[in-house]
Amino acid sequence: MSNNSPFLRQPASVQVVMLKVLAALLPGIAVYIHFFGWAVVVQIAIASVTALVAETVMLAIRKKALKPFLTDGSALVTAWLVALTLPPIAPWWLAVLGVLIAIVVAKHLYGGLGQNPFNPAMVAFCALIVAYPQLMSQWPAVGFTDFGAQMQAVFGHRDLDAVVMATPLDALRTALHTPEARATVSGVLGSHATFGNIGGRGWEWIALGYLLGGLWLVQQRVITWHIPAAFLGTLGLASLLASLASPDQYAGPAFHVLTGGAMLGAFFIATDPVSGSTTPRGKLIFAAGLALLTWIIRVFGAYPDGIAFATLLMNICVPLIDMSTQPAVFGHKGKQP
Amino acid sequence: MASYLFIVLGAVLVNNVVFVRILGLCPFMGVSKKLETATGMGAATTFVLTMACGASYVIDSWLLIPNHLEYLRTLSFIVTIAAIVQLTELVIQKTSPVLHQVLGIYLPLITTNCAVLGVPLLNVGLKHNMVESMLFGFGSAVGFTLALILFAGIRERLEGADVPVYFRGTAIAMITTAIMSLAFMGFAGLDKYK
Amino acid sequence: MLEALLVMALGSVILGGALGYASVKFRVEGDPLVEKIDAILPQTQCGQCGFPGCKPYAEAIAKGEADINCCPPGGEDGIHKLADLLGREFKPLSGEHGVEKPKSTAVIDENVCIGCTLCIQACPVDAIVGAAKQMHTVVASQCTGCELCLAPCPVNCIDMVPIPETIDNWKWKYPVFAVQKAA
Amino acid sequence: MRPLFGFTGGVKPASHKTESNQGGIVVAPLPPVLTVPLRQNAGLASRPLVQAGDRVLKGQAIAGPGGSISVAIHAPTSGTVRGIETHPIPHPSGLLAPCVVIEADGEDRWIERTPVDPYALPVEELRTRLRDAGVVGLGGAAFPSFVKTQHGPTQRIETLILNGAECEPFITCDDLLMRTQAGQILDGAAVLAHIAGAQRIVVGIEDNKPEAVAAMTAAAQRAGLLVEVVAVPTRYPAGGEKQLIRVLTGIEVPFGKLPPDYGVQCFNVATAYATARALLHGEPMISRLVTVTGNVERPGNFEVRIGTPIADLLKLAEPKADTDRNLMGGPMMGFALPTLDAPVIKATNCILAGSKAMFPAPGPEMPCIRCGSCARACPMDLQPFEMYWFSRAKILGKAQEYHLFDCIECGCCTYVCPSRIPLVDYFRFAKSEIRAREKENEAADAARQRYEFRLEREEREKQEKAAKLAAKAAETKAKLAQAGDADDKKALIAAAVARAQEQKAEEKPGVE
Repeated sequence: MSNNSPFLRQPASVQVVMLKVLAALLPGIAVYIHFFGWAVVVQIAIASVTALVAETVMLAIRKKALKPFLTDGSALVTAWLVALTLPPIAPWWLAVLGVLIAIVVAKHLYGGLGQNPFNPAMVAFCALIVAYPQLMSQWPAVGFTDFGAQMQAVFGHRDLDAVVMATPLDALRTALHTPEARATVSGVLGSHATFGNIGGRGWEWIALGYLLGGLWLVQQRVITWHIPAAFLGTLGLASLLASLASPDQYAGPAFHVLTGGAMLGAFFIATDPVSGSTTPRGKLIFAAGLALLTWIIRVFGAYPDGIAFATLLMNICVPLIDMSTQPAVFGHKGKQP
Repeated sequence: MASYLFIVLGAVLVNNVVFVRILGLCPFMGVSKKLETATGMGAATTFVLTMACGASYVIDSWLLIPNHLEYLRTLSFIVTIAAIVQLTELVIQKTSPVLHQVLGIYLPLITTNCAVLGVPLLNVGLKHNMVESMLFGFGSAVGFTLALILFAGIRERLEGADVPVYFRGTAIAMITTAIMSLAFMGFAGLDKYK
Repeated sequence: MLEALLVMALGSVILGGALGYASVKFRVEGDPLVEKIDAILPQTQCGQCGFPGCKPYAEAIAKGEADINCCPPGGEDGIHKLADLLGREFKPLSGEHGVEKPKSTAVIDENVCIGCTLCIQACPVDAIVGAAKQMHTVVASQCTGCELCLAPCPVNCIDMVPIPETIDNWKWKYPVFAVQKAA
Repeated sequence: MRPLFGFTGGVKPASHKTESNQGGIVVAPLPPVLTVPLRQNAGLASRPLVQAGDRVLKGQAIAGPGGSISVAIHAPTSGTVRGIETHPIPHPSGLLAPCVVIEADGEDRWIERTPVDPYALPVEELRTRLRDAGVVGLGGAAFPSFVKTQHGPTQRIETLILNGAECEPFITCDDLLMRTQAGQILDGAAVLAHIAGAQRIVVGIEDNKPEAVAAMTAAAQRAGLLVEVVAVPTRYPAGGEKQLIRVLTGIEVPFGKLPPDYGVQCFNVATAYATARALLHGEPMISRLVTVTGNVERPGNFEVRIGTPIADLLKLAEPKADTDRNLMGGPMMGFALPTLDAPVIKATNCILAGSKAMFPAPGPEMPCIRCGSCARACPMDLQPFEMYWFSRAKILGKAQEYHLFDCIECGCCTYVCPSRIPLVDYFRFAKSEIRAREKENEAADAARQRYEFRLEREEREKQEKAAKLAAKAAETKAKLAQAGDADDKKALIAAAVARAQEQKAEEKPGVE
């Protein structure tokens, strides 16, 4: 403890910040469970336990104090984000591997909390989807909540082909990328029994759950409005313009904003202050770039969702963005009365 | 016109020399500690690589192919590139001595930067014409510069990070490169989309 | 085969010509880098690096003849700065040139001094005043602490005294990183 | 009504003013021994004028200005000078510094006081009097006031701002002074405005001091002065010079510039009061108002002589048993006193007793998560977390690029940090390290010049010597050739003598 001024401190802590983030995730998780069953909770549990074990081991190896870091909640936030981006019926070791990559490689090798230039959960997601594209895109059908069957998929070897299907984003991309299919957006999204027209039936409710939690975080001043607003705005604008130009080829803003990881990304992933931009203007640029890349990768790329890659790509740009968007310092703003 | 754009964009992002083709790692690791030097190195490489691609195309299609001397390709490319690098070095030494000192061993290293030899050879393989060759060279070099500058930005910040002792310096730089490479895989498929 | 030789020869001649022209056109005189290195060196002129003064050491570094870790008065800090300027890796101070010591100034014991002027001749920055057969004094503000005056003194009347901490040169200390200790 | 401009950032800690501003001003008793440090003002230390054994009268100068930015220091009472001794002074380092120690004779006899009519004297004369009366800024920095009334050819002082904001929690000495001495403060301010050539006086007072605002407004109306008394919103650090100027005028004075560059100058209310005492009453600055508060039974404001041991002052307020530290200044910018042996100096505005309960130890310091709370709280619009990142890693150049030196060390960033990082500590460390290095660089430059000069001189001497020898040799040769055999020997001997003399002369070193 320092014996220098200031001697007064506001009661605030990293722990409170992290716990608020976890709490804000709950509404989205609840809806997620409603549509995809309790396997979601199992995945979160696997990830959380792995994260805490990995964090403990790494802290011990690095000879850091255990208590303040284990209780700060940052490892849990990472674990939950990894778990929420995995398919609920992914095998257990996928979650374990993902969390290990996130905690050990993306976080602790860079010095632990606060030092990682890349979002750990997104590093994990990208590594997994590159290594196990098949497993990472096996989502159960919306409404398939048979816990026993899910657990067999997670812990056993039961093939769930019968109930597995692509996410709306994935289905749309695959159809549109196959010229022979002559698919149209309305054809794919409208014809499919389980998909609604907004974000894919079920998905839009999960997105609204995350939106609710996210808005609470803004209200609690844990995050600022800049990143979610710029992200959702840019994503909406890009998809709107494209869908206006060619409604058959490009899905509209409602679909893009409410499907996949868009809402989770806007409020919980892109707003990670450690790996994201920190200046007000930088946040806007960061989020806008993130949204644009997400849309490009979703529409033209080879992967089902673009959030994770876009996040890493923008993480790479953060030092330069921050450097070039430093706010003017008191007295250096140019105009004086 | 659009196809030219695709060549450049493809070379910059989708098939980034450093992150996807894994070429030119030596200067990438060596000259990325400071933003300023990274920019300088990038500029020098861009110049050399664009020139090298043009010159290689000329030599290949006007000298080697008509005379059925394709087996001299690698040799003659190396000679050409070496000369261009030497020229660049002389110019930089005159115009920016500090940059010259900083780039030090790396400037001659552009000669052996596998990217600078690799890209002209890729050009031959891809059957690019003169304009395409130079655009491809330029795009690859811009991709290299981009990689270098972004990497330097991260490294400048990492300098203040509490990285575990055994991972300081090159080790963490390698890991960072890996993650950046992972991120660039997100661009996969973009160049095939027509 | 002949064609191949011709092609390569032609290429060499053209490129060689271009290089020759450029080397004349872009000839560089002098080396501004030496100035930049010299500006980092502490200017004690102590010669611990093995060169007669800071400038010669700077020249040697610029030419690549000397390493950047041979200057004990400059300390780790100086090496960091040199490494930064030259884009080289930092390396710890090489032991053979001496160790980093607290900043000191020379003080002449005026009761013992015999006024031989040897130290005056040794001082590289003329920081010692006095005349023959009269006792000498070190001008503390100008003394660089190079210790070059110690050896020539026939009566060993010069001591290196560390500069004491006063209100004027007191510095705020680096805050202790409390988290390292078990909390 | 003057439009207010506000400033970004800032924090609102609990003000704790009522503890100490309820009672009146208590005059502290005369201690038997007073220790008056020779360094009390920003700039250069004062030069002592007395020796051990000298008898001095109250208000007699015991030290004169030690340079252009320095003021005189006066005996706080009559008595005998015990000597100039090194003694602890109130400084975060806890180092000793030279002080004039006076043993009071108890008579407390004034030197002859000469009040002046400031409007009848030339301005230069007033400045000199201000300097010789030892008037320095009483807000905390103790910068010589007479210097602040001057301005360079490209500068001007139109508006004189009187700082009565007193934004630090706990401190109420300015509040009390404004309530009780509003008239004197405004008289002093008018004199300062006259010296500085200012046309307007604006008084800024935080709106949590309604009594002070009322007293000052009433006094301004009574005196018929062109003074605007403005209540500014209460938000720390509204009383920072730069912040108050911004709030009242909208002008931002950047680092490296001074208020007169923008037509304003800022004085503390207590400084204005001291000016009035010095010029209108002929009383040099020998005492000041000090708030003693915090973990004490009887908090309040005391009129204390400079040189009074802080321990004596603290006793008047009866510190509680669990007091574990004593601060000089407020809880945001003050520092822990290494020892209570140190005396009250001109910069002492508050002695704040603290306990574990009052200032609980913050939780363990965690790594920065770049949440940006500090940037939002920073009244200077800095990015403290970036400055911290590089200061912590001792990459000082980078820290400086993020405007480290614009930091006013107000402590807002540390106050809000959820990772409980002592950010200001890192900034203070980085600043003093950079300053030390700059000094070293200057010394190195000087050494280089002297070394080069020496090399040049040695070279020149060598050449001169060679030239002389050559000339001698030529001369001798010529003589030999001319004189023939007869004078040969003579010439040779003469030449040898000359050479010997030459060498003798050569042996004499270059004398400084």
